[in-house]
Amino acid sequence: MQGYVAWWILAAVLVGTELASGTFYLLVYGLAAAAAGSRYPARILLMRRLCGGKKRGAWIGAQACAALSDAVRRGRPQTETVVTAAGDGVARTRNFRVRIGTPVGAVLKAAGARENVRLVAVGSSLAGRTVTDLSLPVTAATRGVLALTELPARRVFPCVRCGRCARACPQGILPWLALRELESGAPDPLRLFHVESCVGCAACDAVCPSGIGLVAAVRRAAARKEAGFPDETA
Amino acid sequence: MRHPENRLFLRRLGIIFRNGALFRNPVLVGALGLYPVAAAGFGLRNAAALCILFTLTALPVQLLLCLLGLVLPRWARPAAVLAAAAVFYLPAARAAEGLLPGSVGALGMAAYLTACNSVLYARACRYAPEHILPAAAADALGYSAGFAGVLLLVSAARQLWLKGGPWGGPAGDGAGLPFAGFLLLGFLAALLQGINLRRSERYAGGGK
Amino acid sequence: MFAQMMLTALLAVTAENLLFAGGAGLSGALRAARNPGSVGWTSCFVAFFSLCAALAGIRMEPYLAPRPDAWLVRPAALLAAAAAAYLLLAVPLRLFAPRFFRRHAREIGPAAANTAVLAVPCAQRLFGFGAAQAAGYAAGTGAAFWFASAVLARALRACRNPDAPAPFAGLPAALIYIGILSMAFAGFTGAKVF
Amino acid sequence: MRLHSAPPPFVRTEATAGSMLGATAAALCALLVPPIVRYGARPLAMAGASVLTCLLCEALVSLARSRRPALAGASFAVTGLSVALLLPLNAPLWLPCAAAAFAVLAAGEPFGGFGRAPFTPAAAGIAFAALCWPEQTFTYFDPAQPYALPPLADCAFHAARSPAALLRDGLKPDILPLDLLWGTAPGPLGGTAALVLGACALALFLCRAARPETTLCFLLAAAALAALFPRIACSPLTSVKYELLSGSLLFCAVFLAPDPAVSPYTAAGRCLYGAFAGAAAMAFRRYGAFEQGAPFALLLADAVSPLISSAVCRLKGWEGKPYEAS
Repeated sequence: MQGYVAWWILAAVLVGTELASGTFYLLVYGLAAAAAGSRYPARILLMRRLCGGKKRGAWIGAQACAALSDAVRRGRPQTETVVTAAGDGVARTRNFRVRIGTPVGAVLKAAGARENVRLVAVGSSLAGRTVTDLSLPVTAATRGVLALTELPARRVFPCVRCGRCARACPQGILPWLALRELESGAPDPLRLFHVESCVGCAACDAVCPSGIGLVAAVRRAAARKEAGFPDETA
Repeated sequence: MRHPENRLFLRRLGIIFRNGALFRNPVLVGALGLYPVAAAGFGLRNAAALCILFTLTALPVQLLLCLLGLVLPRWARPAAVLAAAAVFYLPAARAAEGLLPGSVGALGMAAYLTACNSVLYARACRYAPEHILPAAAADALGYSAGFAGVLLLVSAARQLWLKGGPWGGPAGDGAGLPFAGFLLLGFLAALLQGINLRRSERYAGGGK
Repeated sequence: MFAQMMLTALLAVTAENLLFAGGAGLSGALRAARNPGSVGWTSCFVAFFSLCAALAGIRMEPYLAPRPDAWLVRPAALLAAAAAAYLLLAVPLRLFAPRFFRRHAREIGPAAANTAVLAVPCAQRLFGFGAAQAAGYAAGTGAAFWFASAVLARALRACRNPDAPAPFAGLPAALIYIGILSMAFAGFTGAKVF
Repeated sequence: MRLHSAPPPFVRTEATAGSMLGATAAALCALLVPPIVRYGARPLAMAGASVLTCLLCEALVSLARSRRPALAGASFAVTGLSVALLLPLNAPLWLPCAAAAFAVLAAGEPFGGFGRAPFTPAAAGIAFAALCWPEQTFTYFDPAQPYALPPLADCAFHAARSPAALLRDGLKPDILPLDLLWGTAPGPLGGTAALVLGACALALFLCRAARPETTLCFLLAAAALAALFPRIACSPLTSVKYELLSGSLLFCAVFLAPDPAVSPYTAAGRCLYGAFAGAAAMAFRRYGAFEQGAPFALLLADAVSPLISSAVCRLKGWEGKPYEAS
């Protein structure tokens, strides 16, 4: 009995880490499983498709599901994870089943990393983080390693009002509106539409032709909105 | 007069004058009295007539409001300013006509509108009644000088532009239109704002 | 008559837009734009005082026109009329609606002395408007004032963006904005304002 | 291997503001080709002078502000080419230079340059030229007669009345519609070849460098007004044909109206903006002082654009929502 409790705790931890990162998800819905589709951010769109926007479901990623199954059926802890090595810094985009704790550098080496790699990122290509030390280990939550030979150019233009950020946002936020209000110097909290529901997927950042850091702007706007009117706080 | 208190007093008056004339210029910083500069300031003769008209109306109105300051309730001040401008406009227009014959008639609507414009109104309503007479006089002279300076600068530039510039290029017909006045005012205001920013930086640096 | 009024109002708002083409009253509009909450009432006051000024102009003209020194007396008479109009509005408001008056005292005064208001009688004399047309023109001036303030309120926000050079940020850029906008209105009127 | 750190995202969309500007500049260059084939090097000299002036002005401003020149944006090329293409080919060379300098120094940089200017800089430059030097801006040479137009010097020419000027006087232009399509009618350099303009517009829309709704609504509003209130005694269709194909209306609709920096944020707002600009252009043609109304109309529409934006925001319910803790 105690063993089962431990596995359930492990499963919960895995689900939690899945929530924080990863690209492919299966939504356990009764006994059914569904494919997430290719549009980013997959899990939020999947949730919306299956739950109709109501917050009644939860999701478990494919890997977490497999690990959970292994844990419950065979009583085996998760010691391995599948990592995708991608980017123009590796010879070919490949998936590797590696032991948890393997250095990131070893994964890259196996994928045929080029000499002129200048940036290595762990996690999603939109919301991951860079690593400068290749001896860092792969964790159970690591899904992808990205190696790039060129730094992402970040030439920032002012907003060109294309509206792509609003179309990309899975939460229906209008990042341009938040940015415009912030840039006006005196943002009106009531004009910061829906910013508090940002999930930080960075889809707006990726599609912005002006290279504006919209996620940061939306987060600042959310903080501003939470603080309310200056008169209220004063 | 050599008493240190007097010197300090005079210095303060000088600062009031200087602020009105330059650093807190009513047109370039306060965005007041835009109409005469934009619409009528396209020739030096026009500008000179407007300056005389403005100074000779503004000074007595300001002094009168300063004297009435404590007697007059706050809500009645606008009416007093308008009525005083109506009275003092008559000698001012006569004087301008005497100095530059035919100029006031040529100004047309601008003469009407200079008699009581927003510079005069704002200063006479808000500043004069709450300050002593010498300060009010220094302020009136200061903003009159500021207004006149901007008006003359803009007018000189536009007159030159109308004639095709100093190098005798093609005449720019548009310089007589208000938009040229606004554009020149914008650039002058930017210059002044730049100077003011530089000054405040220097003061901030000196205070440390 | 109503059609005449509306047509003249439209004339005041569009082609003869005193505010942008001529620049009259822009100081007031800029002031109102800085405080967007007051725009509506200020426009109403401007319309009221424009009406008063226009009617005063119509009334005074028969006495002023034959005088040889009409060029001298007309502005003074007009200013006196503006003072009277201010009292006409301020005294009853102060007596019967003191709270309203206290809240809007800062807008009524500048509206009475606004150059757009004082320019209305000139326009009325120039075009030979009757009373109905003058009323339409006054309403149009109020609407134009509201429109100008609404445009300028947003222009001021645009002029204070993070990329603008510091010496231009704020008022100088707004003045250039007004200059370019008055170029557009000059496209209607050509090389003349009236 | 030396690794750097950078903030996410690590992948971005291919289309950047710079590439959109580049596509627009390329389309404007394509418009220069027919005049170059027909009249030699003068169109090139005009465009070059105007673009160089823009470049020089931007460089000067960058120097004065002691920042890196923002030249990669190619906005200077778009402004310079638009200004040159809206002026007659026979205009003295200083005219595009003056208009371009005004566009950059007065309409662009005081507000922060590309993406921040509240008015389309090229439209402001042309309006400035029209107001200051109407004679030079609206005198066109007769393309029907063979002239040698020197590339750099002022040219002597036989002036012809453009279709827009004839329409303004209530006369029916005696010009074959085919001439209007191919650009052999008197008019601004880039505004006459309607076919090339249409092709450029299509290319820009297809490669998503510009959005079609502004242009379409602009043209629809202008066409509707032309059909309902024709200026010359003719059938509505003829009126629409002449109004749309004459002067700078088509050029402004295709290249200046969709300027992303000034148009409203939403598609509905852009439609309103385009329709307003189109209607204003026709109003300027009918009641205005000059034969070209579109640049003035665009300035007016630019001023109204923020009002349209906020009206749309209010109608869509994007304002007034309080904080909802999730």
